Amino acid sequence: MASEAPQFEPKIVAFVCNWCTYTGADLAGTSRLQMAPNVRVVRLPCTGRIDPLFIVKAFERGADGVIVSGCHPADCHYTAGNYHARRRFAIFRDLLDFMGVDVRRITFSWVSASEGGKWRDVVNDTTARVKELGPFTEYQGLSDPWPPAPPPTGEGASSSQALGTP
Amino acid sequence: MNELRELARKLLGDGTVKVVIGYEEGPRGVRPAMITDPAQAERLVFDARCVHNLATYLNPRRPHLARLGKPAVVVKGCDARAVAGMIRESQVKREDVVIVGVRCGGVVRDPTMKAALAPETVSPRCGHCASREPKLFDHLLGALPPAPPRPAGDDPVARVEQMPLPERWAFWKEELSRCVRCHACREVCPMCFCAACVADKSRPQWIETSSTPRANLSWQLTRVMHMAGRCAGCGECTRACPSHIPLSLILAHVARHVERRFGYQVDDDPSIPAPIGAFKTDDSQEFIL
Amino acid sequence: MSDGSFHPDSSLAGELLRATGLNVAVCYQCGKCSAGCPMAAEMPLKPHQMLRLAQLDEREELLSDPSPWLCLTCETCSARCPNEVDPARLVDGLREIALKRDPAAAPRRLRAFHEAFLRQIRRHGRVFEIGLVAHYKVRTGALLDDVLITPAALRRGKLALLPKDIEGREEVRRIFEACERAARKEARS
Amino acid sequence: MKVGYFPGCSLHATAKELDLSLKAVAASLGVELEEIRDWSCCGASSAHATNHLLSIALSARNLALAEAQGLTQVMAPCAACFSRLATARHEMAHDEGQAQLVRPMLARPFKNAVEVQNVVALLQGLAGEIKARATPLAGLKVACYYGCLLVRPPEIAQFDDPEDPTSMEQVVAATGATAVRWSRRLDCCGAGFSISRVGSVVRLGRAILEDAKAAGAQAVVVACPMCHSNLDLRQAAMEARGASLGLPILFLTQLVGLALKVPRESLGLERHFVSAAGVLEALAAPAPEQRPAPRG
Amino acid sequence: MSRIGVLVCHCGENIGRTVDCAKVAHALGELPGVAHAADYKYMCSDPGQLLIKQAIAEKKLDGVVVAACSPRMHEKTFRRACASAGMNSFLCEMANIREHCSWIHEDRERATEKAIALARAIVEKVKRNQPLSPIHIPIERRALVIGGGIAGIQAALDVADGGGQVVLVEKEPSIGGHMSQLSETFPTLDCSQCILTPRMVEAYQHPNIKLLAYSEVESVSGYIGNFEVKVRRKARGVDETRCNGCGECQKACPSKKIPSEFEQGLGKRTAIYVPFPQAVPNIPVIDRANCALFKGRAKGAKKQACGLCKDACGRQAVDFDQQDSFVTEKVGAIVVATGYQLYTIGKAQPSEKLKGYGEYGYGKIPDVIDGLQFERLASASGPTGGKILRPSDGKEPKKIVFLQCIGSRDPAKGIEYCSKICCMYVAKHTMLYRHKVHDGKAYVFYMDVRAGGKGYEEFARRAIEEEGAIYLRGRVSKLERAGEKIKVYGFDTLSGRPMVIDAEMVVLATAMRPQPGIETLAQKLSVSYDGHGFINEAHPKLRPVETNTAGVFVAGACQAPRDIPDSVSMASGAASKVLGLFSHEELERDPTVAVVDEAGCAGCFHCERVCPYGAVERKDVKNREGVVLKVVASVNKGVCQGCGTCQATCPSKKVELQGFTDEQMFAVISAL
Repeated sequence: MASEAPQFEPKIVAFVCNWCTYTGADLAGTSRLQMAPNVRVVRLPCTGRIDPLFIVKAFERGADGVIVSGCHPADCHYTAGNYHARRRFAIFRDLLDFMGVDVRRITFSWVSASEGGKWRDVVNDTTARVKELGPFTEYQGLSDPWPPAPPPTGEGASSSQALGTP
Repeated sequence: MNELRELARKLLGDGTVKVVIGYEEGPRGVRPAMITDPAQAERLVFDARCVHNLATYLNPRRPHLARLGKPAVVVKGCDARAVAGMIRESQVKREDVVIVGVRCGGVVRDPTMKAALAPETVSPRCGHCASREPKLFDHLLGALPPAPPRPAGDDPVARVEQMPLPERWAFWKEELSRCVRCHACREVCPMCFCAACVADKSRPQWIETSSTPRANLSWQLTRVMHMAGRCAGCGECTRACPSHIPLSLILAHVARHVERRFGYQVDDDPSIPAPIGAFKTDDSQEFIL
Repeated sequence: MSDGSFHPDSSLAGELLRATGLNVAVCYQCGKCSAGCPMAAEMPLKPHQMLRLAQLDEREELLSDPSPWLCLTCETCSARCPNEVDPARLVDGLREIALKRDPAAAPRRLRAFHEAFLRQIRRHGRVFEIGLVAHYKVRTGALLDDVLITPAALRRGKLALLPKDIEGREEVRRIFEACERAARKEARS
Repeated sequence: MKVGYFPGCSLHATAKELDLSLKAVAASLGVELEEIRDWSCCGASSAHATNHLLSIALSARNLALAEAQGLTQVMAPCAACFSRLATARHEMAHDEGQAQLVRPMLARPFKNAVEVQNVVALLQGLAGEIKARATPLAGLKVACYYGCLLVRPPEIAQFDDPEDPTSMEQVVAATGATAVRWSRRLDCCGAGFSISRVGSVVRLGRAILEDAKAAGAQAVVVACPMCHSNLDLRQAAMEARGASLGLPILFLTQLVGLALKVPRESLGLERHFVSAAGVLEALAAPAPEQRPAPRG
Repeated sequence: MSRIGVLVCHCGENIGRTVDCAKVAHALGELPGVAHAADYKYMCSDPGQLLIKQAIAEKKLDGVVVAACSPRMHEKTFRRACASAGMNSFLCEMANIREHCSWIHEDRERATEKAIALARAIVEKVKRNQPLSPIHIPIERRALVIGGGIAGIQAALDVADGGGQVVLVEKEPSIGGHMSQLSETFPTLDCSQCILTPRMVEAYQHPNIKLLAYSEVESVSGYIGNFEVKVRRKARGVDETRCNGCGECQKACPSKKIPSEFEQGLGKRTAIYVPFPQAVPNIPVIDRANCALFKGRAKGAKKQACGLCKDACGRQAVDFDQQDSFVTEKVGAIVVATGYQLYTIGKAQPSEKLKGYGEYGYGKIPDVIDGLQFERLASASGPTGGKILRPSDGKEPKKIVFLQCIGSRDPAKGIEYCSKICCMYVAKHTMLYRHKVHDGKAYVFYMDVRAGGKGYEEFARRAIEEEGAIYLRGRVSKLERAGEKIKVYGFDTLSGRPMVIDAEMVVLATAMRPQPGIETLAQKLSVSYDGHGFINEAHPKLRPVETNTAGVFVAGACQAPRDIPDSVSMASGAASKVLGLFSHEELERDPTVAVVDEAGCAGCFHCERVCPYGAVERKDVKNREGVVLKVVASVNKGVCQGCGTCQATCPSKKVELQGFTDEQMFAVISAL
C-alpha cells in the first residue's frame, strides 16, 4: 500500500491536553524518541475543551488525519474534563462513521505525562495508518462543485467511484 | 374532539390561558392554530393529519407568541418529549404552560394527506412508537386509538448503516449536495432555541455559509451533535426540508447509538437529565487507545 | 517484573528466564530462602547463594554443584520470598538446564530414582513401588538399606505386588516421547 | 454430593488405608466418589524435577479424562498429586505457550474446566456434618501436620493461609479431638527423598515429630501419603538416632472415621508401622488423661 | 494589521542541529502581520531576552512569538521579558520546536518545514490574542491544619507565630500523634515527651490557634484563598467548657480493663478516659463501644446501666446525650499532616496485596511485638515504667532479636518501598535495651542499614561498636514458639551461615503506611495520592510541600515515610508557603478562565452541568424596572480553573475560554 503511494506524506493534527499528553509529548522529546514528523500538536488546557468542530475544521483545512489525546480516566487535571470528552467523541466518532467518514483517520488516546513512549507509538501508528488510507481527498474535494477524479488506489478510489464521477 | 374544544373554551374562558395552540382545518389539510377567543374554540381539530410538533411555538425564539400570554399547547406523545426538553433546559417554566396531551394513534407523513392510516401513508416515526400517550400533561384527552400500521418497506436507518463505507459517503454527499442552507431544519426544531446560532457566527466562521457539500456536512454534523440525546424525534426537520434531505435518518441513528451506549432514551419526563453533560467514570471507551 | 531483556541469551540468567520466565536479577540476597530451607544444612550452596552465582553467571560452578539436586521443592522459599523471586521454580530451572548440559548431572541415587520412577509410568501408566524399589536397588547397588522395610511393607499390604497396566499406556508413552522431543529441540536451540 | 476422585498411585499401595478410610468416611457422609477412569500417574516429583513439560502433560491428561467424564471437580487425597494437578491446571490457564505444546498430547478436547480439590478442603466443607454425627474423640490430643504441598505454593494450592492454616484443626475440632498448638506443621518432611536420601528424611522427620511430641500430641494427623510413609515407615530409623517417639501417624480420614464410628477394620489402622493401638485405648478409657502412647 | 515579532531560538545545538532556524525566521518574516523575525543562539539568556525587549520597543510590536523549547519550560520567562518591555504578557506565546520537533526528528528539511508550520500557527493565534490581566481574588488569612502530630503542631505554630490564624483539627482526643508515644528519639536520645509536650501546650494556648481535637474534616469546598471547611466535632460525652480535667470520672469508671490504644494494647484504660497523662486538651472522652451505659443503650435496655462517672464529676461536665456537632470554618490555605500508621501485621489487612506474615506469629506468640510497643516498654511513662519486660510473663528478656523490613521492601506480602526510619529506630532500640538491661544481648536481622542523615551513620555504628548489638545481614524465615523462648530461624548472608537464635523477645520493625481513610480525605481536598495512599507532592524536587491543588499543602509522613526532623522541616516549609500566600493583599491567578457573552446566552445551562468546579452561576438579566428578562449563565472567575469544557459544550459558543478562544483555535487549525 505504502509502496504504491511512496511520496504521500500525510498531514496530521493532534489536539492534546496541556497536563498529560502535551507533557508526555515533551517527555518523548527530552527522551529523544524519534517519530514521524507528520503530526502537528495543538495544545489545549483539557480534552474537555476539544470541540468536534476542531476535527471538522482540521479536515476542511486539508488534514488527512487527526489525533485527540488527553489524561487517562481519573487523572484529569480538571477532574472530569476527559470524561465529558469521552462521551462527546464516542458519539461524534459514530456519527462520522454513519456519514461515511473513515474513522481510522482519527485516533483517540489517553497518554499520561509519563508515557512518552506511548505518545511515540500513537504518532507513528496513526501516521502509518493514514499513509495507508492515502490523502483525504474525499473530504477536501467536498468544497468543489464536482468531486475530483479518483486517485489510482485506496479507499479514495472505491468511494469516489461510488460517487459516480462524471 | 369535542372534549378538546370544551377544554379550550374553558381554559380561555376562565383566563387560565391567553392562547390555545392547536390544529385547525386549513385550505390544504390541517394547520397549526392559535386560538385566543373562547368562541373560536370550535375551529380546533385533532386527527391523524396533525403531524406538526406544536411545541416549537413555545420556543423562546418566538417572542411574538410569548407576547400573546400564557399558552396552552396540544401535544402528542412525541411532541411532549420536546416540551419536556425545553423545560429540562430552562427554556420554558413548567408553570408557564398548560399542556394538553392527546392520545395518538399515529399520524400520516404529511398534513395534506387523508387521515386514513396505511403502511404507505403512516409516518415512519410512528412505526415503533412507544409513547402514544404522553406522560407529561395537565389534561389528557381522548381514548387510546389502535396502534398504527407498521410503515411499508424496511428500516431506512438500518439500510444506510449497512451500506459499505464509501457508498455511505457517496449517499450523504449526494443528499447534502442539495442543501440550500435555508436552515428550515433549525427554524422548525423546538430544541433549536439558541439566541444566536453557531451557524450564524462569523468570528470565527466555524460553518461556511456557502452551500457546498462541505459546508452542508459540517452544518449537519454540528446540528446533529447538538441534538444527540436531546432530539424528540418528531421529524419536523425532515418535513420542513425543501430539498427533501432525510435528516431524520441521522438523528434516528444517533438516538439509537446513544441508547445502546448510555442506555438513555429521550423521554418526556423533564427530571431525567440528558446523557451529554453527564458521564460515568466507567463509560465504555473501546475506541480509545 | 522486568522481562529480563538485559540478560544476554548466552548468560545463565537468560537461560533461566527462558526456562522459567523468571528474572534472577530480582533477588536482593536477603537470605530468607536459605533461612527457611529444610535442606540448606546439607547444601554446599544455599538457595540464595545459588541465585547469586546465577546472577554472576558462574555457570560451571553452579551447574556442577549438587545443591540444586538437594532441593525438595517444598516451596517454603517461594512462599516466603519477600521480592517474589520464586527460588523453587528457579532451582527447577537450574536442574533442567543442568540435565540438558549433561544428562548425568544429577547425583547417581537421585537420577536412578527418578529414572526408575519415570520408567514405571512410561511402562504401566502408573507407579508400583515394588518394581520401583527393585529397579532402583539394582541401579544403585544399595541392596542393603530398606530390605528391612520391604517385607514389612508387604506384610502390611503396603506395596502393590503385580504391575497392572492402564488402558491409556500408549497415550502416556506418546506424551513421554513428545516431551522428550521438545526437550531435545530446546537443548539444540 | 458427587466428587471426582483421583486416587494416585500410592493410594493403591503404600497408602491403601487412606483409600480405604476415605471411601468409608465418604460413604457414611453421603459423598459419592467417582474415580477418574483409566487415570495415570501425575508424574510426581520425578517428572517435575527432570522435565517440566512432562510434569504438566502427565497431570493434564488426568484433568482431560475427568472433563471427558463430565466431572466439574476432582479431589486428590494425595497432597503431591493434588499439587501436581493444581499446578497443571494453573499453568494450562496462565502459560499459553506451554499449553499449546501440551494440548495436542492429550488426545482429547481439553477446556481446563475442572476444579482441583484436596481431601482436607473436602472434609472442612463437611465439618458441620461431621460434628453433628460424631461421637466426640474426647481427650485425644493430635498434632495437625500439613507439610508442604497442601498450602504451597499459595497461588497454586488456593487453599487456606499458607503460613497459618486452620482447616485441619477445624476438622479435628469437629471430631471432638484436641489439636495441640505446635510450630512445625508446615515444615517439609523430605518426602521427595524418602527412598533416595533416607538420611535427610530421618533428620527432618525427627525434628517434626519431636516438636509434636513436646507439644503433647498423642498422634500426628496427616493428609498426605508421602508425609505418612515418611513419618510412619521411617520413624524407626528416626528413633535409632535418639529418644523414642512412638507417635502413631493417622490420616485425617481415619480420625474422622473413628469419630463417625465407621467399623475400624475398614479404616486400615492396622496397616501402620507405628501402631495406633495406644491411641484407640486412650479413646476407650473413660476419663483419658494425657499419657505417652505405648509403642506398637 | 498586527505587528508580531517572531524570535527563533537555536537552543545552542539542540534546535539548530536539526532545524534551520534562520530559514524558519525568514519564512515567518514573510507572513502578513509579522513585523520582525530573527533567530538567536540562546533566547532564554539575558542577551536573548534583551533582543525581545529591543524588538518590542523599536518595532512597536503588539505580539511576540518565541519559537524555542516547550512553553512548560520558559513561557513564564519570556512573558516576563515582554511585560518588562511594557507589553501585556499574554500577548507573548511560544512555539515548541524543540521537544516537539528538533529532538524527535532527524530529517533536517522536514523538521524545518514542521517548525515553520508550528510557529506559523502560533503567530496566527497571537494575532488574535487579547491583552489579559491576572484575576484578583481576596484571601482568607486563616489556615486549616489537618492532623495534630508533630508535623501538624509545627505547621500550626509557625503559621500562628507568623501572624496567621490557624484551625488545628485532630481526630484523636488529644494532639501529639505518634511522637507522644515514643521514648527517646534518635540520634540524640533526648526524651520525646520532654521536647514534644511543651509544643503541644504552646499550640493549645496560642492566641492564633483554634484547636478542634476529637474532630474530623467532613467536607471541603471553595478554592485557594477561599476554602470553606465543614468539621465534625465527635461527641466526647464530656462538655469541654465545664471539664477541668480533675480525673475523678476515670477513677469512678468501673470498666478498667480496656486495652489502651496509646499503650499499643500493653496497658489498660477505663471507658471514660484521657489517652495519656500529658494529653492536650486534658479532657476525657467516653469510649461508647466499651462503656457499660452505652452498651446498655445499644441493647435497648430501659434503665441506665451505669453513670458513676457522671455522679463523680463535680462540674456536671459528663453528658451522655451529647451528639456529634458541626462547625464551618473559612480558611485560605490547608495543610495536610495526617501522619502514618504501622503495617497492621498479623491482623486482617486492608488490601488484597498485603498479607499478614503468619510465619512471624505476631498476635499468637505474646512476646513478639512491634516497634511502637517496644517504645512504650522503653518509655518512662509507659506501662512498665520504662522497664523492658515481656508481655507474657513480665520477665526481663536477656536476648532480644529485632527484625527490620517487616512489610517494607517486600512486594510479596507488604509494600515495595523502604520505610526509611526503621534502621535508625532499631539501632536506637538496641541501645535503649542495653542501657536498661546491661547483660542483655540484642540481635538485629537487617538487609541494609540506611543511615543517611546528620549523625545517623555514627549513631548506627555506635549501636554496633559500643553497645554491642549484633547485626546479622539477612531476613528471618520463621519464628517458632519453643517453650518460654522464641526460636528465630534466620540466615547471616555475610558468613553464609544459618542463624538459629533462642530469643526471649522479638521486635518487628514494621512498615510505615499512610493513615487509614487518607484516600477519602484526599478526594475531599481533590489532591492526588499514590498507589499506597501517600499524598502526591506537586513536584518531587521543586515543589515538595505543595499539592496539585492550589492552596493545599502537605507535611510529614502522610506524603512519604519520614522521621521527626524531616517532618518538622517539611511542616515549617509548608507553613512558610502558607505565610507566603497570606502575605499577598489578594491572589493573582492566571486569567485562563471562561467568560460568558450574556447577550447571546440562551440559558440552557449545559455549561453549568459540565463544569467540574461549579463555577457557572445563574444570573438574572433585569431591565430598568428590575423585571427579570432572562436568566443567563455567568462564570465565577475565582472558582473557574480554565478547563474549557463549557465552551466545547455550549451549542451557540457563547462562552469563551480566555487564551483559548474559538477565534484563536480556528486560526491555529487553519494555519497548520
